[in-house]
Amino acid sequence: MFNKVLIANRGEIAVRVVRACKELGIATVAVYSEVDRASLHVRVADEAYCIGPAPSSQSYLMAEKIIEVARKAKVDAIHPGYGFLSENAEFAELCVENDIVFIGPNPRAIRIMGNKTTSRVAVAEMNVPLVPGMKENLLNAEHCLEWSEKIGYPLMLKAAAGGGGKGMRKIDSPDGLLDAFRATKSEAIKSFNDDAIYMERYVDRPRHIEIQVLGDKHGNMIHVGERECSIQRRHQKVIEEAPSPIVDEEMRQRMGAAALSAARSVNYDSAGTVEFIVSGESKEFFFLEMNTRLQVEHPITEMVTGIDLCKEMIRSAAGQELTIKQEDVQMRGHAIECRISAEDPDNDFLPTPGKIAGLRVPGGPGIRDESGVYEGFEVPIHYDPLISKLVVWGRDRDNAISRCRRALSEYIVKGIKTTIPFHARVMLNEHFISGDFDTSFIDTHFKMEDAAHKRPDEKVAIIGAVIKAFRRDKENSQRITSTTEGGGGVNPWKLSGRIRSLSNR
Amino acid sequence: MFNKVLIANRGEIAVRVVRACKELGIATVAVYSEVDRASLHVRVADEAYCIGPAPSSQSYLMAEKIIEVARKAKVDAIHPGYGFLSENAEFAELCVENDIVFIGPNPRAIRIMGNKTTSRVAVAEMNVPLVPGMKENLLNAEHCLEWSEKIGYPLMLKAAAGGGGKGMRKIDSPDGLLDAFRATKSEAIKSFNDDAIYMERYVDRPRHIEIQVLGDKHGNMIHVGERECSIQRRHQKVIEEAPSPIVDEEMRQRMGAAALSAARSVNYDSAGTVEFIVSGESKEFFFLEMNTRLQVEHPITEMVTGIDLCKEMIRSAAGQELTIKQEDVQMRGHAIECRISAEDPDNDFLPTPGKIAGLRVPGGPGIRDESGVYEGFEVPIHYDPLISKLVVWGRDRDNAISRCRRALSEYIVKGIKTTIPFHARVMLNEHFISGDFDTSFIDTHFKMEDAAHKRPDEKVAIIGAVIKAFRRDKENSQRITSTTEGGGGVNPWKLSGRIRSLSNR
Amino acid sequence: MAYIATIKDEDIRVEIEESEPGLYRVWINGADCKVDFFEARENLYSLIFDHQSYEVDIDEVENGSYSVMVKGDHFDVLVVDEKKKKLAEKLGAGAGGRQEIKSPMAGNIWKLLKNQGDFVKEGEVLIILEAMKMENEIRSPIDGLVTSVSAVEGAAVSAGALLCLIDPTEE
Amino acid sequence: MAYIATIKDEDIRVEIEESEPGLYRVWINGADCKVDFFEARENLYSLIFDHQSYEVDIDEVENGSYSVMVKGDHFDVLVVDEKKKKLAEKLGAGAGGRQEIKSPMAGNIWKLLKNQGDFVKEGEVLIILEAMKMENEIRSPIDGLVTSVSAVEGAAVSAGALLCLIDPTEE
Repeated sequence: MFNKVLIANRGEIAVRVVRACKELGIATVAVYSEVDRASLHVRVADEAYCIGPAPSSQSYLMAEKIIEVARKAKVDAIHPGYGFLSENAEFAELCVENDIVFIGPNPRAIRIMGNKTTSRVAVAEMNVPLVPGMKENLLNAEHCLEWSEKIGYPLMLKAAAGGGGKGMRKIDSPDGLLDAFRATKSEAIKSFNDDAIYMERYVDRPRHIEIQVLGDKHGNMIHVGERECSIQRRHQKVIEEAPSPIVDEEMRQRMGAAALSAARSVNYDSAGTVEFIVSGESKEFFFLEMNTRLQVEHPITEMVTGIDLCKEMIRSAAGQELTIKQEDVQMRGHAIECRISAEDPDNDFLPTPGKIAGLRVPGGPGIRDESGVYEGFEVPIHYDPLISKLVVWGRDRDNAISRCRRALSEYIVKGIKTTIPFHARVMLNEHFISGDFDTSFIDTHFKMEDAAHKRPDEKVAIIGAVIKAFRRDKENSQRITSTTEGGGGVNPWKLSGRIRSLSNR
Repeated sequence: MFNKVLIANRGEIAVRVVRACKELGIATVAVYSEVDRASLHVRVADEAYCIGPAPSSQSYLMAEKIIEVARKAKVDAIHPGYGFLSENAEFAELCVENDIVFIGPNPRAIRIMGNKTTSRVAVAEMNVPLVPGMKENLLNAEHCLEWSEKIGYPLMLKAAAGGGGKGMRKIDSPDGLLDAFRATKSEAIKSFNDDAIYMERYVDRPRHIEIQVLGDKHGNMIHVGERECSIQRRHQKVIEEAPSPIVDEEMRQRMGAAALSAARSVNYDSAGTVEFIVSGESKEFFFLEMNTRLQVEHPITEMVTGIDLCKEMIRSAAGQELTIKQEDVQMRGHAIECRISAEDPDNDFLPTPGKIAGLRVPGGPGIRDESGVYEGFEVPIHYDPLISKLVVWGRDRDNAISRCRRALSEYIVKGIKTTIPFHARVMLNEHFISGDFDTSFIDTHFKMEDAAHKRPDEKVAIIGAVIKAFRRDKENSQRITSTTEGGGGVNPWKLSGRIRSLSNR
Repeated sequence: MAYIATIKDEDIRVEIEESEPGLYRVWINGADCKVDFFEARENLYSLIFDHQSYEVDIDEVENGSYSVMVKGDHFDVLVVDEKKKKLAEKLGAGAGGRQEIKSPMAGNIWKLLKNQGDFVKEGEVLIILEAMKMENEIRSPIDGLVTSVSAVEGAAVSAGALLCLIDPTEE
Repeated sequence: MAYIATIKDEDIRVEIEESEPGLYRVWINGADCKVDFFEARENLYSLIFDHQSYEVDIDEVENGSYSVMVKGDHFDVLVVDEKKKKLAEKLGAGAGGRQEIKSPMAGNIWKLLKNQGDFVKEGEVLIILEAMKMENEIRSPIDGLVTSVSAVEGAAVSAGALLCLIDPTEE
């Protein structure tokens, strides 16, 4: 096992990895940018090195600088977390060249899975289902008509260079096809500077469901169940759960087998995730991509399976064999993760960097707090707004939801606005509760339903505010009195006037 | 199911019950003594009623007063928590008389199990093993000799009215028997005003292991595994774990069957615990007593079985059938509970009531915080010193211990001293780690071993203190300077002298 | 003492007196209630009234303007001493006029889309602010003329910093 | 600047200077280290030196007397300006003398076992204090004469309150 590990990340995931290392008896080295001196990951690690200015391009993305620290601190391995250098094959190779273990898969796996085209080719060879569509690009209008007959309606036109939900268009019937062909092409060149587009089947009521896999360097590989990640806002996951409300054991095994095939196509040898798009109607599933790292949402799988993915990933990187066999993997109960962000849900999710003036984290049964912040911490403007994850376990989905609601009601972050109230409202939403949703839920259904949501405690809010105003006014008038009494030569009238005007600002 | 429940308790257990009710969609009513207005249980409940002055005899033990509030608030049921009125059969009857459900077993079960003699008679009839010994009291020296031959050495002399570890004496050989007989008798009359004593076999290397049972009003009853509670300080449990390091599946089933027999002897119909004394040598187990309430340490059973005991107890009181069958009960992994008290472990566990100036609760995987306090709360002097419970789950005992160590290292309570450092040291103790201990461990072995424990970070402590002193001195001298500059007519020398003397207090 | 609380443009008259330290009698919408008001920690209060227990998070954002959170719902409440309000109304509200565009958060000025002297429409984007890896558009609240721009492209700004001024125009 | 830090009766000389705000150079036991000292919250510090990161909990109990917690271990450190210490030593330590018995915690006086005028032995119980359902014995630190008792049976006392005075006697 390793003696010392460097964590090339910040925030909650760096804290998560430090905790795993501590429990394994491994010393930890944190790296931090100049604005992150006060960050929690620096405080909990055994060692800490400053690696440069705030912008990540000058700090957390500086591969050479991180390797330099790793050599200086004499670490055995580097854990990249997620984001930053985690899916950078060159960085993984640089580690190897410097005799440092990269805690993640082999660089070839990262490289192949990091590219849409190569990954689709690789998994197709293993007979992993892909969304039916073209492998080449559309040449012209005729080509477009020809393929539309093969694929059928509704269909999707997609920019080859697109991503993150941009450069896509759904076509319902032949009527608008050619206009849409031209419009998508022109959009594509505007957005991605590349007018290549292709055609794919439209997946009805699409859900995003992913399978967690775990491999070692001895050729062992298991899958540890699925995660439902369809609750997204602008193509960003915000709430995840395990298991999925629409996946039964039979489907789980089929998806698991497909995920293992996909992973085997690149000799996968670490923790990773195979993402699928699933039709909410037909329950057909299609390969989307593979993430060659620990995911933000890994804790929900840990909660239901009892497997510590982060520790297993470290053990496997150290050359140990997996300690779990496929037949030992059992899901118990239901887990939900709410991503708590420094964003204002009542103001179009505007980022809210700033100082956390007060913090109360929920407790009690079935609650897991994965936080990267603390009371008094100043959330910096330079990095993503995720400040913590609330992970909840319950005996079944209903119990998990009611517990999540209870936990959110205990959660208090003062000083900055967060997405806690947003999550609380989702947990009360009928569609969410019934499990009947797809990836468009938040941006369409929820928004509408949420606007109608009742706010029964207006009276309490008014009374609270009035009492606070009254107390302030009383305190001010007392301050005037006492100052006057003790103030000696000062003219009380003048003073009173001054203080009043202050309190009226 | 109930619409509204009153919780006749305070502190962490009241918060625990409020949480269970919230998750079940039940409204909650808190009661509080005059000093508990600021208590967490008042803040988290939906309603709150003050029931009297600080001493519990005038508030939390006032059965009539609590019933009055229950009627006024129109609750369906009362949950007593543990302590206070939880094992008071008269209170349970009073509830029934007032058409309020008592969330606990039937009053007869409370009454029989609340008395050493009647409980032993009841369970003996069901063939539950008792420590071999006399059922009557010793008449005289001859009687004593006669019984010593039947029981054999080592044996115990015990005051009939004793309890809590007082009025007991171990005898190793016939030599000292008669002297001990007289001494125990005289001690018994002094301590308990009753000189009745009896003889029992001495259980070698005694461990305290208990079985959790769960019953409903339809005659269903299951056991949900054991808890190891041998880590005690002055006969008070301080650390509990599940499963026990010495109980295997076969023994668990035998103990479980004995516990069910004991519970059946009183038609038990709620959550309860059957305590056994177990010989660390022979692994024989003997009935000690039955606690007819939810225990402090119930969360560790919840962590390993996934069963929410508190919710099940409420459901069963509402007349629902148990939702779990015996064959569905499965233990997964290992859980440890550390009782965090407002006591100073470096000063003979002196109570430390006072204000919690700062609080950071551990987070991350496998951690459960069961707290009754918050930052800014003033721990009152009137109640027991338990402020929270740290509950940790791991895949196996080793993982649970290393995780517990990690969690304790994150746990910070400022303003008052707590037992956190004590727990951290137990988690490093060889005997504890090996599982080789009995109920005398803390008061004998650990004390000795702990005294020798190394404190490697003395240098860090010195440097920290010196920097803090330096910063204070610098700040003081700057204050002098700036006051001087802005101070106008004040003589700087005088001022400097005044501030110096303040900072030297 | 009487206050006017304004919530979602509705004015509500609230009378209040302190009966004991921490205990208040409040008249609102004709009803009379006794409120036990306890500051559990800074700006976080435990309220008990009619034996109902609430945790209420109350921040005074500006003088008299409160941001209140009860059970996950957020309320903006403006509280003004009734006498002062009447006085202010007598003096007249003061014209709407010039708009000060302030930064809603700390961040970096990514792009300045409008310059001094530009006419803008209501809802038109003036400035793009970058924070936490996201671009945030700052729009004009009115039709008007940009009379001054203090924001500088690439510079960091704190929350509340003045970015530019817009004077209303009539087309 | 030089300080004498006293820990478990051992005096250690520590020199310190501030190189930049929050950065200190410290000489201790002949070694020289650079310390990055950051107050993460009141009385809780993050120290980084030689790239080692520590969370250190430091409370100033009385002037110059620090209660320090590092990784679960508790240390009592007395820090005195070297010059002041030398001066104090010159003036003589001042006789041990009269003992002020103070309450180690808040609680209720359960029993007064000694009264004014009683002779007591070192270790003898003077007072039993009740707090949190436990009885706590307060013992005499010396052989001596109880010269005054301010504690009253049944009364509540706060932590640090004077309970009684004991003057040393020579048998």
